[in-house]
Amino acid sequence: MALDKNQIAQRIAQELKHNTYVNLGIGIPTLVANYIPRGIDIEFQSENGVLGMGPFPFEGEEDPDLINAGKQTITTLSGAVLFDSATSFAMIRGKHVQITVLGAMEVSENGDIANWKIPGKMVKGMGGAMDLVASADNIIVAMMHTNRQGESKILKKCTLPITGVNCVKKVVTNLAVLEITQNGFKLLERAPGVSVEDIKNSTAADLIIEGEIPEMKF
Amino acid sequence: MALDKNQIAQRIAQELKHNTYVNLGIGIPTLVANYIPRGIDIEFQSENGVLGMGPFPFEGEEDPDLINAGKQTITTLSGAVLFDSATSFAMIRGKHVQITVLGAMEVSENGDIANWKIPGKMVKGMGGAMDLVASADNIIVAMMHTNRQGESKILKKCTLPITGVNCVKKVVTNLAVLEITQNGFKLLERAPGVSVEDIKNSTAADLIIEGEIPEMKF
Amino acid sequence: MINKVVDNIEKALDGVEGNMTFMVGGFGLSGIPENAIDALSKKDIFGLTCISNNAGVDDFGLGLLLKRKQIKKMISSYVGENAEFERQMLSGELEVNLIPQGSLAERCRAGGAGIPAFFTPAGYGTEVAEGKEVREYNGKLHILESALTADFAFVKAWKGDTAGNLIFKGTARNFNPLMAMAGKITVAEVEELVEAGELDPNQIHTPGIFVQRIFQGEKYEKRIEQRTVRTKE
Amino acid sequence: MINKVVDNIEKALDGVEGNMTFMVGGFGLSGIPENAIDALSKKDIFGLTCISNNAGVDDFGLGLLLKRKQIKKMISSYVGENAEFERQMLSGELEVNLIPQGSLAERCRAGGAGIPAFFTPAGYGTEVAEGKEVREYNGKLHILESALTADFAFVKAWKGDTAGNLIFKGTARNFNPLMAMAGKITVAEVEELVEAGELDPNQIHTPGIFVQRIFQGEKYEKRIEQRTVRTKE
Repeated sequence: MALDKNQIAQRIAQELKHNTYVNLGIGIPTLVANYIPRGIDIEFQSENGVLGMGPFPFEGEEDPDLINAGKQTITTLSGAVLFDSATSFAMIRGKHVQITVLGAMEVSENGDIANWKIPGKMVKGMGGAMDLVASADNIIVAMMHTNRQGESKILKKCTLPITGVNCVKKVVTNLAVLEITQNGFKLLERAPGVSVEDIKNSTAADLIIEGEIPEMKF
Repeated sequence: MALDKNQIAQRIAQELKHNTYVNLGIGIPTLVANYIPRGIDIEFQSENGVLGMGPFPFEGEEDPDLINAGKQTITTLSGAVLFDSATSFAMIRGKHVQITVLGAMEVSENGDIANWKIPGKMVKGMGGAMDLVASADNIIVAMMHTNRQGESKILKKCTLPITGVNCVKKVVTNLAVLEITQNGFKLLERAPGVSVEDIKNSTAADLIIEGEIPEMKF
Repeated sequence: MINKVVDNIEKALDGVEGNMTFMVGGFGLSGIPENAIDALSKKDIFGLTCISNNAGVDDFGLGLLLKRKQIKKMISSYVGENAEFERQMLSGELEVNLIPQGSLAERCRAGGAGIPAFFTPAGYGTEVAEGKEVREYNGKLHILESALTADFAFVKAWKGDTAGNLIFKGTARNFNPLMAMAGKITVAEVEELVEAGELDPNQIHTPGIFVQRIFQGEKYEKRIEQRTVRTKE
Repeated sequence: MINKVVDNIEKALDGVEGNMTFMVGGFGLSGIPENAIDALSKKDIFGLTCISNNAGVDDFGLGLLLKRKQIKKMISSYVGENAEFERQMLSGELEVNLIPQGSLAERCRAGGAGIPAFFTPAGYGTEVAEGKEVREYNGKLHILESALTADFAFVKAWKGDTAGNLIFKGTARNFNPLMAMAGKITVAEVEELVEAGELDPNQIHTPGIFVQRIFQGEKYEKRIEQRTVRTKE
């Protein structure tokens, strides 16, 4: 069965290593914070100027001066620190933030990502996404495998204006875990109960499939 | 009679306008702070990271964590602020510091200055001088008119490695106040009792002399 | 000490004119100069270029200026959450220059720091890079971005003193310190204005040298855009 | 929270080797990482490249490493006040790269901030500009300067917490926050180490993300180079 958004987040949480700084994008990526395994120390950065982000505040304790990049009210944990936007992107551009998890509208087999613009329809702006994808060595995309029209978001080449080139390392969708290799998308894992054939049918790009493809473990 | 170092500083103090930020170099420039007229609000910046510098501390109150760019112990005044070296030079390069007063070994008629190196003999480094002279719109040099060998430091062209080009606006020496114009050094004022002829004799560069040259007033 | 205090909002805005370029601090609605924006939205000045990470919402923040069509051009990184903005942009009434958020921040800092241009990897290979110089460093392609400055920068801090020194709170800091550096005239509004000497000189975020005018804002609504909470178990 | 505390100076210096590039914070003798320098001066590592605004004095600060000829190359802005330094430089034993102080600061920040190069007016027309690209901006000539990074950055703060967050005091801040950003491994020593959560998150100068190791220094001499005082009337 295909994963729901929370399960995608849960699977991505397994990718996060002990003692790393992580930036989570808006949407599914935000949910990743709920699934960090015990014993794994992670600090979450939000590009509007906070490191050491904690959970949402209790009702009545919201502080308008304390939000994340999705403009949601947040809290901070022990050891947190606040800073301006230039310092924030110094952390990002300078590769001090080691992992970025973000959503996408399209990902191509050479690791290009598109997630900021649909010409003539939707232009919200790239926000910090272009800086993030141009910087971190480890960029993981969290998204549904297909769009609302049922079309594959895993493509040979992006059709929308791109956010960054050759940057995505891994994609976790409701159907599969894919790694981006020099030769294109390599299928690493299947969602429980989803067959390789199902994944192939939902994927516009070619898939490298070597040996038995295991199911994701939770 | 030629001015002493304190009088040079005193004359330069007259150049400082109300509500300006000023960087004073090592040596004679440091003395300028002692002669700010009443009613003129000036804030002194030191490029190692302080704005709102005050007088030297009273004996026993020296703080090793509070020094100026000459490594001298200092104090701070009300409204002072401390910052890192990048922020300090952002102030300087960004022209927020409006006036720079510094010493020189040579000044040329096109406003070049040399004050950081004597090849083969002395190399202490430029410190912040190259940033300062490349930045402020108003650069005033405080120096003796001649060197220890009696040679003019006011030249057609610098002989020593330069610190900056086309940057000096005014020179105040023990003999004269000179402005640097498009056509070279213009004599503005004489030290009390020093004749135009005396100044000409001590100056290697040509001087533009228009009309009666007044004595400096203190 | 150089005193930066202006008596009222009118004096704070003295000299603003149509067709000027303004920087406006804040991220979303957090840390925006509410009082300056409100006063600007009541002035008959038009043709403005606004540099601001966001464009407010329909009825708050820069949305107030957009509604009156005072803004000719927006230079921003993210402009969702504003239907009127989207309408003006898609209809071509409003010129929009979208740039990556980190580049926006760095370009403002550069403008204030006398750095006319710098290389960044952000945006390489995208629309953002069109017409920009590309150069390889450390095996990676970078584009050359230029500094931004403004006729006026409007920023908002938590506390400030009469010398113009500013302290920000939480993530309301965001672009404010950088835009403060880059304004030819920087107007800072604060929730609490204190005498020079009352703030710890080690703990100031924006040195007063970057601020030309300071005043205490009359009131702050501090609207929350996305109220998200958890419930106590 | 990611814990950055190391138990002792030996663990703090783990991995340092000859021929590495070190950044060393401080201006003059103010804010220098005294404990790290002392320990490095006792190690048999040679051929070092040191990036530091100054070179210490004959018997303190980086002067200790110079005396043992551990340093092959200095990248600095001002190196007066050190006779042994001058001797080694003039005799050609020591390679010296002198750069303007503001460019040094900005190049360290750039190295930490992923900005590989930037334009600055400082040094145009001088020896410093030799071989560097020149470009005109706003009617003024600028030179292209590149980022600096280091294998290790040694910095010194007043207070720090277990998450690596640092607060500096007075002008002892200077280059420390910038070098902290630019070290592949940044080792911070502090006068007082506290638990994470004890420092106000709004008042931290160097976020812990820039610091890989932190320890409380055993003792600080904090030598004054130019004791200048006035007398009470």
